[in-house]
Amino acid sequence: MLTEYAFWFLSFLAVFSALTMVVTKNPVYSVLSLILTFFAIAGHYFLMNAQFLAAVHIIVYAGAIMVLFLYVIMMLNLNKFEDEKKSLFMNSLSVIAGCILGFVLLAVVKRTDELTIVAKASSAEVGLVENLGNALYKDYLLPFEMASVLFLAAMVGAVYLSKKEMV
Amino acid sequence: MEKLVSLIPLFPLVGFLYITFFGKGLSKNLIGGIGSGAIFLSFIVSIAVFTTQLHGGNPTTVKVLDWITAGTFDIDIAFIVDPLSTIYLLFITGVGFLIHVYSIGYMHDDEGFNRFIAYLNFFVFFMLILVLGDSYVTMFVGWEGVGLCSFMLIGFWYKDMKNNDAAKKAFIINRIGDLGLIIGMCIIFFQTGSLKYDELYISGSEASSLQGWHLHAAAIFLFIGAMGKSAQIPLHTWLPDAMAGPTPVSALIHAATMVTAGIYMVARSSDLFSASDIASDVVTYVGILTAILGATIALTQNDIKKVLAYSTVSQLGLMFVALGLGAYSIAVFHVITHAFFKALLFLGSGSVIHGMGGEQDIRRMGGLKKYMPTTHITFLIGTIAIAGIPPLAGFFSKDQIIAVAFENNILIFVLASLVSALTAFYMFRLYYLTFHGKFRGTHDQEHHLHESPKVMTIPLVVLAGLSIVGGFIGFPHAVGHSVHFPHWLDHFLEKTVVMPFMEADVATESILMIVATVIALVSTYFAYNMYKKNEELALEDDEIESSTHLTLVNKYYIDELYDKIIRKPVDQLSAFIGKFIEPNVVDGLVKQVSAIPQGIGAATKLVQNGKMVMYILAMIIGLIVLLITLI
Amino acid sequence: MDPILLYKIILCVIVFAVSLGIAAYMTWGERKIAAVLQDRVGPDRAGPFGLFQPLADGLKMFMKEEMIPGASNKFLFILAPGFFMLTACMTSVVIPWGSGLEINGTVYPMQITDINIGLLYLLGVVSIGVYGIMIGGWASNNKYSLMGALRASSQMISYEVAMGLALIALVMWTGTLSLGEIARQQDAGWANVVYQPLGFLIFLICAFAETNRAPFDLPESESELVGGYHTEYSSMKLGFFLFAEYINMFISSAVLATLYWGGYNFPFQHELGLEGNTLAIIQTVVLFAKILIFIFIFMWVRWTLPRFRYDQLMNLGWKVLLPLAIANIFFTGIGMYLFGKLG
Amino acid sequence: MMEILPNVTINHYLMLSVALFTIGAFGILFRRNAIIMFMCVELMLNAVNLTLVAFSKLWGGTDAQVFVFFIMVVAAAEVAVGLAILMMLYRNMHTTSTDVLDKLKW
Repeated sequence: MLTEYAFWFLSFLAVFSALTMVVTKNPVYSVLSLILTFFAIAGHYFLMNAQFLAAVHIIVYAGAIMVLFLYVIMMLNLNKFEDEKKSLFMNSLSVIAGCILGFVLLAVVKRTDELTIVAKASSAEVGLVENLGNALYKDYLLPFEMASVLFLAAMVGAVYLSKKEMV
Repeated sequence: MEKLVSLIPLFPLVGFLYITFFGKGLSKNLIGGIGSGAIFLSFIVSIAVFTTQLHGGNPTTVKVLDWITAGTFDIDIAFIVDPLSTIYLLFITGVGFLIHVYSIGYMHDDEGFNRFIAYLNFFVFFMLILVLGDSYVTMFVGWEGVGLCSFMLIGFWYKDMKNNDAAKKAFIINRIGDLGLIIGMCIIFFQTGSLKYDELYISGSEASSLQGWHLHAAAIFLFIGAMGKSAQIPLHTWLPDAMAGPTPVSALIHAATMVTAGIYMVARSSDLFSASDIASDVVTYVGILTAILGATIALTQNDIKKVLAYSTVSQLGLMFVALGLGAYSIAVFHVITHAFFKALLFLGSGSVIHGMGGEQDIRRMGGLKKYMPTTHITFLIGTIAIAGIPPLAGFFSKDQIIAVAFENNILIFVLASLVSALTAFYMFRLYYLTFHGKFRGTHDQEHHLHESPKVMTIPLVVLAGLSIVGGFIGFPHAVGHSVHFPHWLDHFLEKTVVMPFMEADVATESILMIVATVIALVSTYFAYNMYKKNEELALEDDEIESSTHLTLVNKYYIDELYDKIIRKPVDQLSAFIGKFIEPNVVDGLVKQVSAIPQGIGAATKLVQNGKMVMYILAMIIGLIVLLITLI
Repeated sequence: MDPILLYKIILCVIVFAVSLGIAAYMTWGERKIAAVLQDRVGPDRAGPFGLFQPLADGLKMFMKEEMIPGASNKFLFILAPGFFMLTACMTSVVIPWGSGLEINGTVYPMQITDINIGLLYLLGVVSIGVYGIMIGGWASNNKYSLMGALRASSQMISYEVAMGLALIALVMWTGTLSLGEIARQQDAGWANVVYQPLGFLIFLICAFAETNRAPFDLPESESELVGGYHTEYSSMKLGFFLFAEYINMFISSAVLATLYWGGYNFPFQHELGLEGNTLAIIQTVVLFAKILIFIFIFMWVRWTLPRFRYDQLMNLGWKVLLPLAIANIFFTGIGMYLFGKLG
Repeated sequence: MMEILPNVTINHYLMLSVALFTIGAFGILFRRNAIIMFMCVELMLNAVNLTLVAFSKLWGGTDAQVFVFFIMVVAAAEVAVGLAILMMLYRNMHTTSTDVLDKLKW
């Protein structure tokens, strides 16, 4: 019972704050709404017994990525996003495309009803650090190493880009 | 003993490399010693190898390395040891050594001394490869190598543009001949599948499987190669210009050795040429034409080296006459004697130029015999030898060529006799104008006149001695029977080259000898009469009125002719192409090609308008389409 | 009601109350220690030894006029100190305060929750703690506040990295992310500081930086930025910021004590022959003694060392502590190999 | 049958994910500010992550969670570089609007 209520609450929170993020004119509100969405998603992870992912999700997204966004917004002193002028044509086109995308996605999800998948008696152990660690460092060692190289490259790139002397 | 043969080209190569890389800072005498010492060692080994052949050793091939193996095409770096190659070895290393020694004195004050000696060693190395190679391919390596060295040595004083032009001219004209040689080699290879002498001419009879027009074409194309290297009409124009190089170079490369490579190649292919009557006729007529042309031009030249150069052209022509008539051994005989006396004459002229302080015009000389006695004597010996006055070397070899001509073709005989007469005349003209009369140069030059140092005169003396006795290796029957030494060279070369069919009796031979001697003596008298007695001088260029004379002075206008019929049209053609075809046809095509991607780019540019919404819209639409097709 | 739930609620309240109480008396302690170090008397008017001073201060905070700058973003301006306070208090749920209380035959752990990713939770909460400062600084619409906020956020992000890496070495050694488990492991053997001296040092320095304490109190360096991110704050909102900082200090000390100094364990605890609840209470007292020692160190350092310059701070974080932390991981790996602790 | 939580099936999670994804897509389509578009991309990535975790719960395997982990890694790297680029752009152009930033070179 409790988990069901939690699901509906978190889902509502996620969708609501996501909408706020898109709609609001104030960039800081956007960022904060998105952080709220991330918390809601982290809560979903907790519900699904993926505690490790939930913690990492908070640390990475809320603790690092969104701080960077906020930081950049503060550095650039963007108190309000400048008014965006858009053509009516592009707007209507966007609306149509977005709506179709939503409907098509829903249609895709509906199709899953026809599938007869029996959920595995999944153990609560899956999301534990130990199991994930084993998967990560045994089966996915090479991608893991490559991800570290990617990080290094991204770090070098970011440092180089933000050098003051560059014009 | 044959195994030692690979040492022969090794010594000059080592000498070249040593002088090039370690020669800096060594004294000039030491460098000269190393250079000529390397050749001398080769000479010693050559003698040893030659002795084995002399004592009836069989022709052998000494393999050094595998070189090219591609399918049926199999070429080794291998050296052939047989009478023809060993006799060439002897005079290349022998004369080469003397010229090296001479160079030490002649080039002593030149800043490029090291380079000069190194190049000379390098040249000898390639010449030996050329002679020793057991196949056309190996020979071709040497052939190109000597061409390269010739190029470098003609342009040795590279600061003067004239010398560079001469070097380029020699190189380019040689390339034309080389193309012929390559085509000939290709024909032989595609028809027989081999380029090795011993496989091609194994039986000593006809070329294994070459027949019909292939045979003639192969022989003629090979001869075109020889024409380039041995300066035959119409590819002779480079040789007189090549006199721009230092005089020892003229002596070694452009008189004694390299230019006779053509003779060597034809003699080596004697089976081929004797089987092709057409090719032989071509060789004969080209040879006699060249001989006459060279001799007539030599009559009017005033540059001491130019006279000798045209004389060389003429003598080479005579050798080809012998080749064309099938007398391969006699051609080789003349090559050897010619090497002796022409090297002697060139070195003598070098000595004169040395003494005159660089002056080469004989109109500025005269009366040098009292200043340069050794040079005078040796030069006189050389002149007598080339003029064909017995018993010096030139007489025997030239006489035999004339004899062969007499037996085969009266026309050729008459022309050859004429060449012989002209030779005697222009050589004595040169001799008298240079050494007799009174000195016509400036006072400074007279003051400067001196005999050359020992290091230069000793080679002259040695070569003079060889010019005197060199003819004895090929006594004609008429003389030879009495000394039990007839036609030694012919017999020696029997194993390698095809022997002429000669059945002249002793009487005819004797008469011919007497006729030849008389002709030479009469010519000499004319020359004496004109230039010694009357002291008739050559005219300055602008005083000449006779059109015949003018034609001769201008070398039959052949250079101008080439300029008109080859260079000008090519220039005009390229100007035409550059002006019309290039901008319209080629550029037009390129522009058309570039227009296509430009058009595509102009069309697709509209999609890449930088509006991110457009991109995202396109992505989302693509996603929708993808999902719709999937569900 | 479920007795466990009831127990947890009671424990929550106790921990919250104790945190606040300790934080309140830390202000008094700080003043007294500063006075001792500077050879002064310190607060002595309110009550004996000035012991009622914190109460008086709190009362003053509540009574003061509340000022909200006109150009500020009011919602965020009010939200920020609350959020900061919230994250400060959230950390205490994973700290084990004692081995376990026996009530009516059931043993209740003296820890609000022992989640198996306790350390990650700790890091996560610390990492979002920066939002309170940033939002507060930005919402004030004041350049000193903004500069203070930017400094604070970059300082905290920078030191979080080294802190996390120091913790990773500890996790490698102990093999668990649960704080309760870490505390239990130190029951029988040595305290972790014996195995992780370098890690402890790095963690200590990072804790100074994370709590914005001297010598890393650049975000509020009054000589440059007036008051840093809370320049515009007054009355109880300012009190929240200051209070949260003391709570942070208290929690940091608790974490340090738990992770590296044996937590509630003390030497020879099993040889004393004490049983059950008596032992648990003594353990709690011992833990608080350790925490107080660390709090004293915090204050001692503050009144002893001068403030760093900003570039020195960054250099220390990225060029000294980070490489050291990585080296520490490396040495820990070697040590585990030598002690046979690898799988 | 396809429940992964009591009374919550996989479809619930997919619906939620679709909702978040579509909101993100709308955001990108309608907003012109590069920073907010960036955040919308993050939102879409998270929608995908959510389905992955849900399926991981359904199937009881770790692979999907590892995948989520890598997506986080890539997102972090992307943000680091992307924001650096945005900072540079702002420094030179004084705007983060994609309406203005539509050329490869200035």
